[in-house]
Amino acid sequence: MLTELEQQALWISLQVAGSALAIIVVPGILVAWLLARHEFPGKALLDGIVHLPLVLPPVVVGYLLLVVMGRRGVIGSWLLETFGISLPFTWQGAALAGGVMAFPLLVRAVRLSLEAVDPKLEAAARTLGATRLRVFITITLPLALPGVITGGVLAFARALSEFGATITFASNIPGETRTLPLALYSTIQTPGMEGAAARLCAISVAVAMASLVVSEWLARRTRRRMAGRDTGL
Amino acid sequence: MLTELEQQALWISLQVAGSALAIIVVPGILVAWLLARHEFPGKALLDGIVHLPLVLPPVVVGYLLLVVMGRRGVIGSWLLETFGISLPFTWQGAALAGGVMAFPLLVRAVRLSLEAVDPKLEAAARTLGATRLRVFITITLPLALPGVITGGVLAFARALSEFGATITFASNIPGETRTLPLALYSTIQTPGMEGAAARLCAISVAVAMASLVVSEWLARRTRRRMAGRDTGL
Amino acid sequence: ADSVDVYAAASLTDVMNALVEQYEENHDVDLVPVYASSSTLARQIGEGAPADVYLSANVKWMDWLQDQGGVVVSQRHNLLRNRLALIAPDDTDIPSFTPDAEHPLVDYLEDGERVSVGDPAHVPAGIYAKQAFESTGQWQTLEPRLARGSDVRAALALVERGETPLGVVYATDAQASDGVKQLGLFPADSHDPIIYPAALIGEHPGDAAGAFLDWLSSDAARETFEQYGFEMAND
Amino acid sequence: MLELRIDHRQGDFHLDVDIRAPEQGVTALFGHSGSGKTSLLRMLAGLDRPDDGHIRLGERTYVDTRQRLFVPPHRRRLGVVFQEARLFPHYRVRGNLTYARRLTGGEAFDRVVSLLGIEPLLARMPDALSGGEARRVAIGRALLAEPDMLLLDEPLTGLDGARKRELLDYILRLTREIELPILFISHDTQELMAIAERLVLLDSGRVVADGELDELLGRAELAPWLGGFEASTPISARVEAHDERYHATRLALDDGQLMTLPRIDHAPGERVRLRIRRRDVALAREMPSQSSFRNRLRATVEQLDDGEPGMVEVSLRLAGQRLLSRITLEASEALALSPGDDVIALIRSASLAGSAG
Amino acid sequence: MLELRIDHRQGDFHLDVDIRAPEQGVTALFGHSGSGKTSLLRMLAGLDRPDDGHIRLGERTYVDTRQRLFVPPHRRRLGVVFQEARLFPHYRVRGNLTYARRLTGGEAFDRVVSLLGIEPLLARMPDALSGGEARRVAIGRALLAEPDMLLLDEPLTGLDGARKRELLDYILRLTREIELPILFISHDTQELMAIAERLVLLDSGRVVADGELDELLGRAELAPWLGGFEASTPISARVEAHDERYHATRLALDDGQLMTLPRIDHAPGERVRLRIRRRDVALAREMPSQSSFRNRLRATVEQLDDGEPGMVEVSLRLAGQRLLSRITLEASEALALSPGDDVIALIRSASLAGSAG
Ligand SMILES: Nc1ncnc2c1ncn2[C@@H]1O[C@H](COP(=O)(O)OP(=O)(O)OP(=O)(O)O)[C@@H](O)[C@H]1O
Ligand SMILES: Nc1ncnc2c1ncn2[C@@H]1O[C@H](COP(=O)(O)OP(=O)(O)OP(=O)(O)O)[C@@H](O)[C@H]1O
Ligand code: MOO
Ligand SMILES: [Mg+2]
Ligand SMILES: [Mg+2]
Repeated sequence: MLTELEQQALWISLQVAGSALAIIVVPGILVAWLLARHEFPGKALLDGIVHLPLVLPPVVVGYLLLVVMGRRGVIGSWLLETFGISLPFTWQGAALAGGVMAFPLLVRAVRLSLEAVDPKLEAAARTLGATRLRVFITITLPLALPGVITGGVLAFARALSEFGATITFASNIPGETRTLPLALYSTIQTPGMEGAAARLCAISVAVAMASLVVSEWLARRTRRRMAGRDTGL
Repeated sequence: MLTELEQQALWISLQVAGSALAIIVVPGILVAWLLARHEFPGKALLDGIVHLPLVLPPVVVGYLLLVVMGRRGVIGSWLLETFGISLPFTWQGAALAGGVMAFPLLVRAVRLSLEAVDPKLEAAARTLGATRLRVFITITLPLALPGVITGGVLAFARALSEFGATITFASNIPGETRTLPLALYSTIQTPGMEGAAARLCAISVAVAMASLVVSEWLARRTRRRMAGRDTGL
Repeated sequence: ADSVDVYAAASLTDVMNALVEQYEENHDVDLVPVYASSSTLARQIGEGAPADVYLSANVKWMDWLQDQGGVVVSQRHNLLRNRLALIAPDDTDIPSFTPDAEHPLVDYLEDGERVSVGDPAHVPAGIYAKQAFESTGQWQTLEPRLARGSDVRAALALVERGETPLGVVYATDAQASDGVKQLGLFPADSHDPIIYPAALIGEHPGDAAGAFLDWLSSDAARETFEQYGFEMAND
Repeated sequence: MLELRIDHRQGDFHLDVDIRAPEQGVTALFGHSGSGKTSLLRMLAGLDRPDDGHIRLGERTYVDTRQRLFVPPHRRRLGVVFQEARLFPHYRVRGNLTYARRLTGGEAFDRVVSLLGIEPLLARMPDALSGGEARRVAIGRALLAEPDMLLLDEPLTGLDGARKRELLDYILRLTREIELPILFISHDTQELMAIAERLVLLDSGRVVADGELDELLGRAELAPWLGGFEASTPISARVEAHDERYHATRLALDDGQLMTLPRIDHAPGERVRLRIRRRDVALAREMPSQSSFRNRLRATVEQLDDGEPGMVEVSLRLAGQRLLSRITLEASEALALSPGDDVIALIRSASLAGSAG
Repeated sequence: MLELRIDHRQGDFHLDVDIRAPEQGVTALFGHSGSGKTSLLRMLAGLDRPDDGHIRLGERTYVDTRQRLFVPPHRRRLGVVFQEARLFPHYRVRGNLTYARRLTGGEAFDRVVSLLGIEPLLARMPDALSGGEARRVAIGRALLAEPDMLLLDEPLTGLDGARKRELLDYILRLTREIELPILFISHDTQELMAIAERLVLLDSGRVVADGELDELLGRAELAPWLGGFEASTPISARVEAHDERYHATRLALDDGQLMTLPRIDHAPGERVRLRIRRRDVALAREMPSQSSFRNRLRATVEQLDDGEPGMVEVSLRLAGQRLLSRITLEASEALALSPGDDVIALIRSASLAGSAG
């Protein structure tokens, strides 16, 4: 049904978006927690940095990534020297680009949900001997789960559709970094390839819908578990 | 301090992102409400359509917009014949593109907050004689305000940074649709213009930060108003 | 004053900005340059974008536009030529050479290093590069070692940043960038001629648009084009 | 007439009731925790739909599952006070009180606010209220909606004694003056004794008994549920005179015997109803001399029943009415009581404070 | 010793207390709604920081603002039952109960669960609980944390009478058997009478009185706050014997006089303390014959005080202890009581149910 190229792009896309989500989920939750429940110097700065990838055109983010994480970049050169790791032109690099672009969406959604958790319950947990950390893990985070799920979907979808930063930082290498959006872009730029473009478009949409359905199902389960009275009104 | 071109791009960006936010905020809240609190046939489909702009590469969305809203498009041709309105290649078109791209972010955040509103309070309001609509306007929506604000910031920031869909659908017309990201693109296309690019980059970031600060302040005000005990824990 | 919308390929951004300024000094006309990739511009014009003049970075998209019903293309002619250049970061150790069949590029690549090009699937500069590699018999070896950028500028950036030791861009790009060194030009016969066609768009193109298009072939314009590294096509 | 026929399942719990109550006065819902009181109230308020059944208040049918009729909560005009306060956290106290937009100011508003003692709180946000303060605001919010019926789910918990009595008085006046019917859920037997005329006794979702409170309290088989009430008997009498010196009121029973109780506010000639707690009625064979008992009433033993272990419930006939006395088995044997005996019922006047209504 | 010295403002409200209570038994916090009870409890639990002051429990200092010392709530080992249930909505009842992870199963767990009658609810989510069920789970959660002290903020509201009594008994046993000190907030005077030894009376954030409950109840100037209590006097006696036939227990006072009350669970020889309500003590000049009074105790009038209008509070000396009786002014004059008179105190055995502790 799918051509080999399509399969390849699909597979890379899933791998890249999945990895992107995996690498940002813990830091994302952590940063969201910091922003939601703590006051510290530099908070506004952190908040700003988190939002950067959202407000800059993706190509610019990709370029900045190249500046920082490229082989001559501050972090990139260190990575290369210390571990022999070079991220540009690799699918890991594409995942990084996707993760960076998706990060603010994840943080925002999680933060929103964390802020909505009733501090009364956290207080009750404290009196039961739970440390701040245990309260966070056992009370705050589970109650914010809908936000984590929403944030996760947004992030996954964003990483899945990421184009500008990816192509700039990780290039468009077939079999390595050519994700669905990159493949789609190539076809759309070629006269007469509208059919192939439509197919790729359909595949992207299908993947996104699937992830959506899964997330809805997860979210519904969480909610149903807690649902009591007054939910059907 | 700013060159004329920068001022122009800044002004267009604000106008476009502001308009984008303005046109999606009411439908966004409405759709979020539908998705959060109602079951109806086609709900999954609506959910999917809302997310489309998030999962497709922006250029593709711009292209689809061109196909649908262009002067030969289904809606575009109708608009042109009936009202003499043509959206592509106008700042209104850029606002449309920004709005479409930002829509899923707005809906997701608002929906998340709506779902977190305690249905017990809605039930109480119903017993006090409030219709569903009044309950939504006086109870649900105000309590979901943090989500509306977050959604608004995300949407505004997304519209502000929108590039792919805009350049494809609205083109890169100076004084009309050349927003900051498009201006940035034009300079970046030119080797040796890194200085100008950096300036535009800085302006984008500054605008985004400013909108962030405003939104944080708004959100904080809402929260502080309701804050009672157990908030400082 | 009349206003003329000039849709120009993104690779013409800097030279066109200079030309617009130059032209507006002596003419009572308002030039509006619109930059995007040739393909985006072609599709937009196809959808009725208010273009008066279209400058494409390759022949293909001008052909495509002419094939579309509903858009009238007139006074089409080849305006400019460009050359394909091999570049390296400006601190490179590699001496200048001509990238022909005698000098396969793999010899200059370490393990894992790549050559950055525009995506040969659709970026015109990439397509020319592919042709050049094919005609010099190194496509098979180089294909898996390419770093494909979304446009020429991206390919250039990768070299500027030292991510790749080699890159293939237009000679004009190589000249404009401070961060790269031009190692050599691909032989002109190793790929299709790099031609920038120009044309008037629309059923009734205004006089001002026609005048501007004519002026682009004038000596005054030629000087500026050449200053930016272009050659006039003159046909 | 309030008619509730409901057959409904939620989880393991099965609510299956058929209740008919007059559309006036206070009807109490009583029963163990988890017996279905709140569930019933929610159906009446329109917050849950019964699987099957109908609900009618007077002319109006709120629910009839057979006819697929369901009046949404906001068109039922019922004032609900929930078990939790459920204040709107984003409105000030004033905004909460006036949410229903019926009484938003003026005399009636001021009266409710001052009765509840919440004037100083009007500009506060609900999260800065104490538990009892929040509860008072919730009561005020329901009252100010000017409902056709009040549904109160343990409304007075968390209030101090004085405030509780004031509110009970006010609620009583509401039912009388504006004939507002009230459904009242409470675990507090004293509260119910003071306010409820009728009682619906629920157990595991079923109605165990339904009727006049006084009548139910007299039924021995209901003791497992109503044992917590300080069982009492209503006695009707006429105000004879007030004794200002002793701050006392004399009542005459129908047979002319006199009773004394602490001063009450009823005019001479008015009939009043006393609730006399069983455990306050002692019995003697002979009229004791020189004791502090002001009330020494001649009565006849009608019946003796076993009560809790070691206790006997004695039914007496007193001036054509029934009076119950609870004495120990030991005392009963010592007095050798048997039906038909004449006895003296000794009731301390001090124990009758607040028993008239 | 529990030491609370707090000076704290929240909004218009100023909490300014200095309390010293023994580190054992039940200390009740009593006061009108909004008097600062919950605020005080929150400081003790570590949920608020006082602007100024210190809090010590035994050896440990929880807060000392001068030394910038603040022990966070999770290291205080206090079991808190909040005014609202505050169950964790995402854990089942079992998960809520075992959240503190101290007692998660075994005998102690089973005992608490069965005492609270929540076995059938263990697998439920909290939102599907009734009001009283949720409250019981909240109490269980605090008990199972095995705290060093219990802080209970109106823990028994919403519970039915029988369950309430069981829980009170259990709490009493906790304080005795494992010497768990308890701070108990309640508006229910009967509850407090049954459980509290000491009482801290708050008004507008200030301590009005602080001492033994019995002592405070005897102080006339506290009547505005404590009027709602059914004033009573504690009497200490020794269990003499049980009478199984009459389901009664005989107690001996120190002077050898005997009393009878419904069967209690104390072994012969044990000393018990009875609370005798003033209004249950009638007086006579002569020993009445043939009455249902099982308790006819010889006592001496010590003092006569005016009580509420029309009432007299009589202090009696009984077997070396003080017993208070409330009679009407009329009765007092009819008996012509004056200090030094010998009288018979008549106390119905039926009225003494549940008075021993
Ligand atoms: N965050 C706050 N801001 C301002 N005032 C507050 C705040 N929280 C509580 N108060 C006020 O402090 C006072 C004491 O409250 P607290 O909750 O301690 O009362 P309480 O004695 O527990 O009353 P209740 O019996 O009604 O629960 C109340 O008048 C209350 O309105
Ligand atoms: N959503 C639900 N799912 C399953 N069972 C429920 C649900 N809601 C309530 N119940 C059960 O229904 C029964 C009746 O609950 P209800 O709230 O009516 O009790 P109640 O009489 O008001 O008790 P209380 O005095 O404790 O408030 C309880 O056993 C409760 O556990
Ligand atoms: O922007 Mo172009 O069409 O790659 O020269
Ligand atoms: Mg209930
Ligand atoms: Mg309180």
